[in-house]
Amino acid sequence: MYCRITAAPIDAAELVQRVRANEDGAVLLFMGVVRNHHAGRAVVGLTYDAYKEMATEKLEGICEDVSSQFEVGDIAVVHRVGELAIGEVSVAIAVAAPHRDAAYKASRQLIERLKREVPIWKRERYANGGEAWQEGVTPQAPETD
Amino acid sequence: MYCRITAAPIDAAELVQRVRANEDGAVLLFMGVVRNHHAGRAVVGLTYDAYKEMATEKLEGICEDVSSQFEVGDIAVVHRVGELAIGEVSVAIAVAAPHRDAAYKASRQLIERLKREVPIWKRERYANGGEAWQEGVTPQAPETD
Amino acid sequence: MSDEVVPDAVIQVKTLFFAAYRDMVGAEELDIELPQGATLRDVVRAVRARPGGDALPSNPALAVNREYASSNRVLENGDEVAFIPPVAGG
Amino acid sequence: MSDEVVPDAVIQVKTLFFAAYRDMVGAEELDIELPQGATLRDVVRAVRARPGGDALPSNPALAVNREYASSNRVLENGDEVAFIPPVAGG
Repeated sequence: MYCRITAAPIDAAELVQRVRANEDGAVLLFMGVVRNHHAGRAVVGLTYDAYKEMATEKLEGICEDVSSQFEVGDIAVVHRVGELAIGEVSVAIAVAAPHRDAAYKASRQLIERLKREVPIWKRERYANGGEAWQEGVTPQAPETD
Repeated sequence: MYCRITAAPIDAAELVQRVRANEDGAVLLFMGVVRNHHAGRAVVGLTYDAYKEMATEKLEGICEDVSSQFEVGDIAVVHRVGELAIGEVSVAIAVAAPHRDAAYKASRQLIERLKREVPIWKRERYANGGEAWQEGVTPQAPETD
Repeated sequence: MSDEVVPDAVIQVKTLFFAAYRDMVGAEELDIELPQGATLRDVVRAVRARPGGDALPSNPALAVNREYASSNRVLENGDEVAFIPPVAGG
Repeated sequence: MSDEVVPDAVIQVKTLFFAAYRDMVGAEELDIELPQGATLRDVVRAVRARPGGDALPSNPALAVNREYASSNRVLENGDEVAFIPPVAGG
């Protein structure tokens, strides 16, 4: 298991090598990439902020949950912070598994939970010069005790 | 769209670069990898055979179907033939899409249809020295006219 | 020079064998002669009558010119007929 | 030297602000003093009473020592309290 928040460009090939083992018949690599549009506006780049320590711990917890739920081998998740240009990888999730069904299900659940739970934020930089924090998802607090 | 049957090692990073465009926020790379076991037997490698021309055409048809069904950008599918060792990539499917949901659905459908429809075969080489063609799926002929 | 079917006219098709079927037939490809109007079923029968051919299933998956086809498909001279074992890519 | 709660005892917590909340508060972190027994609700009230703090929602998501926590959570001296805007990773 390998979870990181990093300001350095993400080396996806390295993540794939990191997770693959000889028991695994499937490796799935998801990459979130900065795209040139959002909600109908032309975007020239994104700036990511994170609560780095908590985000790393949250990612580790999510990886543990997902590992216990699906028959997967190893998982690696890396999320980038700082200023990213169009086409740069903002997040990469590599999952290795003996069989592909578990790899697909685990990968999907990892990215969905990352987007709902992990304290990371993105600021859009628009072609017209403006900037704005993208609206996000309010993470759920635990039940009141 | 890029569909190939090849005897050369698959360069997955190149496939990712090939499909990604500035409109895409998600890139999904599936890799089938030769694993060291199957149905309880220790495997030391696989030998793939293909009806190369038909397999390429079938892959192109499947990519067109999937493209028309999901909002994806570009798709690349490469399947290896010949002798592969444990850990080598036998098939790589790269899908780029504006949004991740379409990328996951398209990728999954591509590999499922590839396994059911494309004329490719694998021969397992066992640790104890034996070899056998792996049992497969009988492709469906069109309805009798 | 008439349009009538000449009774003893023949066509030739190229048959292809892959994977387990290649091992059974002992050949990658065979040219097979058939009477005009022959179907895929007739090709299978002709191949199965050859040495080793009876190891093939009597109703294998088949492709004509790289498209899956059903066994009542009528063949034309020069068609490429592939015997397709159960597929196992991925 | 008794176990009784000293009425005017105070604790200090470190508050952290990210993304839009950092822009509102104009700070990455602030040390906040609170009476012993104070809850997360009290921290939010204290921060919102500061200049710019009223731009924060009255019931933001919060984490204590890097775990999401509900607003009735009682704080201890030295806790790290993060104000978490709606998340948007990926």
